[in-house]
Amino acid sequence: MKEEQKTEKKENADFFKKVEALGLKQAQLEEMLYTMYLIRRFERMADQLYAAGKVHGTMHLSAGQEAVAVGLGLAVQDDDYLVNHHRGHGHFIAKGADVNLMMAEFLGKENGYCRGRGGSMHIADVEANNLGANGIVGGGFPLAMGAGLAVQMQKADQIVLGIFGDGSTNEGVFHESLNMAALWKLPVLFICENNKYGMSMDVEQVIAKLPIAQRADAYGIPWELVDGNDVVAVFDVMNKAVAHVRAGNGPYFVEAQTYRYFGHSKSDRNLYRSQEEIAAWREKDPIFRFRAALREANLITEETADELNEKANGVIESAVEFAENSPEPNVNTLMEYVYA
Amino acid sequence: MKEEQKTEKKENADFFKKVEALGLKQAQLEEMLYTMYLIRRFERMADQLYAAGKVHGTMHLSAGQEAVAVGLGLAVQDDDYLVNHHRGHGHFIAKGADVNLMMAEFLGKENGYCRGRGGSMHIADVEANNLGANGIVGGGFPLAMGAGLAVQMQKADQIVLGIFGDGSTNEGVFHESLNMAALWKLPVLFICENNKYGMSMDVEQVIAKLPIAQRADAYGIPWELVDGNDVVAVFDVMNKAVAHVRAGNGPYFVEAQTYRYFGHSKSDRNLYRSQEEIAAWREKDPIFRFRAALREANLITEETADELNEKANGVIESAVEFAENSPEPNVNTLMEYVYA
Amino acid sequence: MPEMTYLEAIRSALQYEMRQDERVFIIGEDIGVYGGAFGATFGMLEEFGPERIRETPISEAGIMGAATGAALVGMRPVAELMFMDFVLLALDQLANQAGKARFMFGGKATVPLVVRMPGGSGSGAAAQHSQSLESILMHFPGIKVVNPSTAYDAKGLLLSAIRDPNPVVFVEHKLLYKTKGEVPEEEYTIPIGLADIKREGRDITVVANNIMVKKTLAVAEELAEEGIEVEVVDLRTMRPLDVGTITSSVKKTGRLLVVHEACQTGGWAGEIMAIVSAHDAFNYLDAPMRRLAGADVPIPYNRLLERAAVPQEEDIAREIRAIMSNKY
Amino acid sequence: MPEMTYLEAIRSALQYEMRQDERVFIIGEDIGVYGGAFGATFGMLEEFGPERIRETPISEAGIMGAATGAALVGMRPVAELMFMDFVLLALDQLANQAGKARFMFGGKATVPLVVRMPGGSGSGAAAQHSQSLESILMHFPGIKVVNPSTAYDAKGLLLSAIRDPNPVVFVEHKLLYKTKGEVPEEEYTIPIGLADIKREGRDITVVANNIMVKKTLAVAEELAEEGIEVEVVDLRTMRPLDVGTITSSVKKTGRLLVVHEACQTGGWAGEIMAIVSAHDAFNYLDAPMRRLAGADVPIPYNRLLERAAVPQEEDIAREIRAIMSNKY
Ligand SMILES: Cc1ncc(C[n+]2csc(CCOP(=O)(O)OP(=O)(O)O)c2C)c(N)n1
Ligand SMILES: Cc1ncc(C[n+]2csc(CCOP(=O)(O)OP(=O)(O)O)c2C)c(N)n1
Ligand SMILES: [Mg+2]
Ligand SMILES: [Mg+2]
Repeated sequence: MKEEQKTEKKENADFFKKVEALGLKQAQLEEMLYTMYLIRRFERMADQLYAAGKVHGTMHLSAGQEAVAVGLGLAVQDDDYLVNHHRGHGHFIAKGADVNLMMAEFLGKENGYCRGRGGSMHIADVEANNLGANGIVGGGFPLAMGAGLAVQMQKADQIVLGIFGDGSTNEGVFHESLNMAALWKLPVLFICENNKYGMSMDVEQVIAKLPIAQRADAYGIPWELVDGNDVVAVFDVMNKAVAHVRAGNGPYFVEAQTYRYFGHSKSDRNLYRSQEEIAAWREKDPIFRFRAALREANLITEETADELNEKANGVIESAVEFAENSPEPNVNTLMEYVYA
Repeated sequence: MKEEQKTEKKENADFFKKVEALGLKQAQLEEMLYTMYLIRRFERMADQLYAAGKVHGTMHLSAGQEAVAVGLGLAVQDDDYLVNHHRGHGHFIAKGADVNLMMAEFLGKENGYCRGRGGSMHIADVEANNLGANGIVGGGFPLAMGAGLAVQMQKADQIVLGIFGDGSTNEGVFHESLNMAALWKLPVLFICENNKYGMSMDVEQVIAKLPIAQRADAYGIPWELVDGNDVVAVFDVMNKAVAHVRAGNGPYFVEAQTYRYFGHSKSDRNLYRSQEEIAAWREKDPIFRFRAALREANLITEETADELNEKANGVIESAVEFAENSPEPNVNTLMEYVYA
Repeated sequence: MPEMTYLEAIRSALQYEMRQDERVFIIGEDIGVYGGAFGATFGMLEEFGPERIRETPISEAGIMGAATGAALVGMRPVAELMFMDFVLLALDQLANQAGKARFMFGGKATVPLVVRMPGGSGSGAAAQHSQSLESILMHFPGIKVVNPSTAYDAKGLLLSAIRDPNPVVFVEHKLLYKTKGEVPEEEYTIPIGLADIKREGRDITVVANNIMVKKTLAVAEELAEEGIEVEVVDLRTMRPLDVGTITSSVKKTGRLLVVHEACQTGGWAGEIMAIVSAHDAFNYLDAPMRRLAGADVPIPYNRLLERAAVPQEEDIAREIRAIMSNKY
Repeated sequence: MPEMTYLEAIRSALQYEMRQDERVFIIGEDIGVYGGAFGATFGMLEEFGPERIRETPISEAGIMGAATGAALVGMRPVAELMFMDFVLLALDQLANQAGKARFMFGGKATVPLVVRMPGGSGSGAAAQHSQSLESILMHFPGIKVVNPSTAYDAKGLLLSAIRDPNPVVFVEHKLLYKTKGEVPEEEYTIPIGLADIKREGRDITVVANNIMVKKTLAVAEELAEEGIEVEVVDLRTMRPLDVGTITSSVKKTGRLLVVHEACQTGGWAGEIMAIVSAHDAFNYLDAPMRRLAGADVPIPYNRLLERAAVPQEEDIAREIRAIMSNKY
């Protein structure tokens, strides 16, 4: 056997063992792959709709980062609270949001999650404990902390998932919120999606000391790094982190290292990073990797994998149809929903 | 020899050696004692003037914390920049401010440092590179950082002294400013005067992980703790810190642990701390300790020490006279000094 | 009816509502043993404990965001900012988050919170502890702004504010804390959005808020002796404004003076004038509308300058006399 | 004279001043290779290097404070906030620190800084990226607020702003960036505090700022055909306001409409009315003063709602016709 083949075999065996140890069933694995496809399809479609002039406004796509959302989504309860940031489509989808209503919101329609008022950057579903995405970088830190305070006072068993990017950790509220969360042992899981850039600024250029997660030390909050392009590793780490938080031990901080493929937003000329860098990350594509691992471990067939991808495709296409056929908000309702 | 006496002898010898090693001359030592008296006298007088109804407004007295101001004052250049916080009388005096003009400002007079517009909480002397005290807790962090940026761009050899309390380190700008200062290696010496309380809140109650100074780690900023009631120790640590910063190595963080005797401000009922605690700290009084150490090491006579105290007393009394004889601002000048 | 200070009335409302609604809690700096910088929560720690009298680090944005997050999850937080000036540290959380969440989320979120803050000058606290910033807070949709001038109004409005399903800014004035008035022990509410005619008069309408109501009432007594009958409209709520009461009063008197302590430029006096201009009250004006406002300076420390920087009784009297005699 | 876009005019001023004054530097997020979210500093990194095109972490309060601290020490920073909405994160540093330092320190400090920020809706960026907040910024003493509507004014005012010894807020509008006009290559300045009559007219004065000037000018052409001659006063500076130009124009036309995109309640239209009321221009009014302002809602994402939330040309035309025909 050639050396390469041996390593591969070993990796496959490892993958199999790991998946087994984590108690992940076949159906779950397929669901994970499917959800990653669904997110990727959503993001690609969003990009196309934008290019086709059907979307007015900005958006922040998470293609390349799907493993974080999906690994997390599987590790949490349906009724855990989610405080999201601007690059949030993936987390919503992974936590079970209806892509029809998301797509309708993306197109600004009346039956979108926010009746077309919020758009891509503010998708929320408060009834489902999805407390919304935020257009203010870092704006979610104190909200997540405050939600955690409420949950603690209510003696509920939910936890709060606070999701944010590398760049956001330079906002002052990061510091204020982590300090309070630690002081009061609030049930908040802080999840840093480090995709290497905050818009165009490389983490090395804006964060005095790396890894970002070590900042949690300053508050005595335990932290962990994880390969954000390895969905099983993400699930594993999130599982432990969630258990820690749910058990009442206070906050936990996970940094998932990943990468986004699309530009930061519509105005991005992509001048701050090289094509080589993007290509290198594409080699580590989370969906491709997971699918390959499942294949090698004989946990899925090519046919099933293709079917999942196709299914995702279909769901997104019908979401677009749903959204396009949805009504625009009535202009006469402009003044509604400002006050309760 | 009794055990106690031995320890004392040993301490005296240590003190002597330390003072020598630091190159502190007799005159400097006397100056240090004198300045500590001067600050103490200023603060006591401020309290008396307030009690006598001669001051309208609030103030924050630093009696008990004199060693930090004086140890720092001796370690810096006259033209280093000072960004102060609300409890700032001591630092100004130690850096050579004119107590007449300070007292006039305290009484709101036209020839006070700020023409009576600023008062106790906003004393500044921009010409002397004293960039002012701040009424916003933490408000000085980014100002100190920005001043450091200017100095660096101007390739000047000054450094910036940013002074602040324990409680202020919970403001978001603390985090933002330390990160930027570290990233850009700015010549800023961060000095945390930890007097155990932020108004009424004990550091243990509001800071998730102690010591405060360890927060500097998160940015890769070197830090050190010092007994803030030991003026020689403060001088020693500040000396090193100043050298580090002035040499272009970037920021440095010193936490001096000390205690304030008076209430936080005029509205303080002192319910959050015990008389025993105050008494215990009075045992460690920085002036008393320094004077005793000088005496034991035969570096000063009782007479000289008393004279310095008397001299300080006299200077403060004449400052009050100066201030009381100073004119009030002309009400017709109300609209002046808003714009340049 | 017992007499209470404005400060006690506030405490009484907080106590009442915390006793009957478990979701209500207070969050802020030094609100426990210290009782808050002005003593509003003094003694409450003992009754309600540290969970519900939640003392925080010095982190105003964090406090505001914590309240907002907790409100989104079903609590009814009452945040305290020690001085109104510090709202500038928390304004993103207040205006961009708390104030906009409901709208951005299509009317599906509710943010029932109160944020109390003392404003105003007169205590010698200088430029960063003396501002009156209600004019800027009332500019943000999604937020209500309440502003009582008496102990009675303070209690009734605070109870309404806590029960309101929206973010409500509750503005107090340092110099009113010790003023006294009759205040029922029991529960009562004053609706948010209703102005109150604190004194009827036929000659001129003075629209004022918080401490300026008190000053204007004193002046009105004095002027009554000269035969000038001043109608004093206490706005009580800055947002939503009570357009009806304002315009009816102006229609009745034909003259308008707006008095506020907030700095003149960009202050809310203009809003009142814009409202009058937009209604037929404008056609009833017998004289140009006037305003008397804080000078366009940061509040000075010196007490003479401080006093000169905001309207005093003699200024109000002078201004009213000028309008009445067409000498402005 | 070459044609330039508004965006290029801004860049041209920045380049000019950085070439001739070493103390000037730019500080903000993504202003280097990216060139800023809207491209204002695009290409400048190459000429001026990373010291003077100082890219920062995402820390708006830190940026504002860094600029203030540097200004106190003799530099002339030009800070960029990526969106005007984010000024709410930096307002303590802007209003409580930069704006008050000089006064608090008895006139002995100087804070020469500029902070640029694009406001306004129309780009589908929704509630937290579309606000027009000049009304609140102009309320703070110690700060100047500038607000150009054309490429020409943008360059001339930005040069003045950088040279001004005070903190100057420089408000841009996203939808103006691509508008073009003739702009001299060479240096010229436009004084801060002077309004500009962009179109003379005898019938009605419209006071407007930034993008509303453009919209009003279009409407004025249309109405001229109906025989209505609109005088368009472009404020250009929001603080200090050019009282003389405003009041003279109202005296001439006898009618006033104020148009702004900022939310109506607490918006600056009231300030203009208060000024007119305080001057004898009030006595020349032939009709009540009116305002047309942004609706009191957060800016919606949906493009129809977004459009409906702020004054459009048809709204301006309708309002002017109503005033002219006494039907309001
Ligand atoms: C307070 C604030 N500052 C700046 C921006 C502009 N902005 C939007 S996203 C972004 C980058 C955020 O980086 P990061 O937190 O790493 O998230 P990512 O976009 O990489 O997912 C910036 C600067 C903003 N929306 N809010
Ligand atoms: C932003 C802000 N929040 C709160 C206050 C009220 N306040 C003034 S001093 C102080 C305590 C500050 O504690 P610390 O930083 O430890 O300084 P110390 O007073 O102990 O010297 C507080 C809460 C303020 N002035 N500014
Ligand atoms: Mg990122
Ligand atoms: Mg302290």
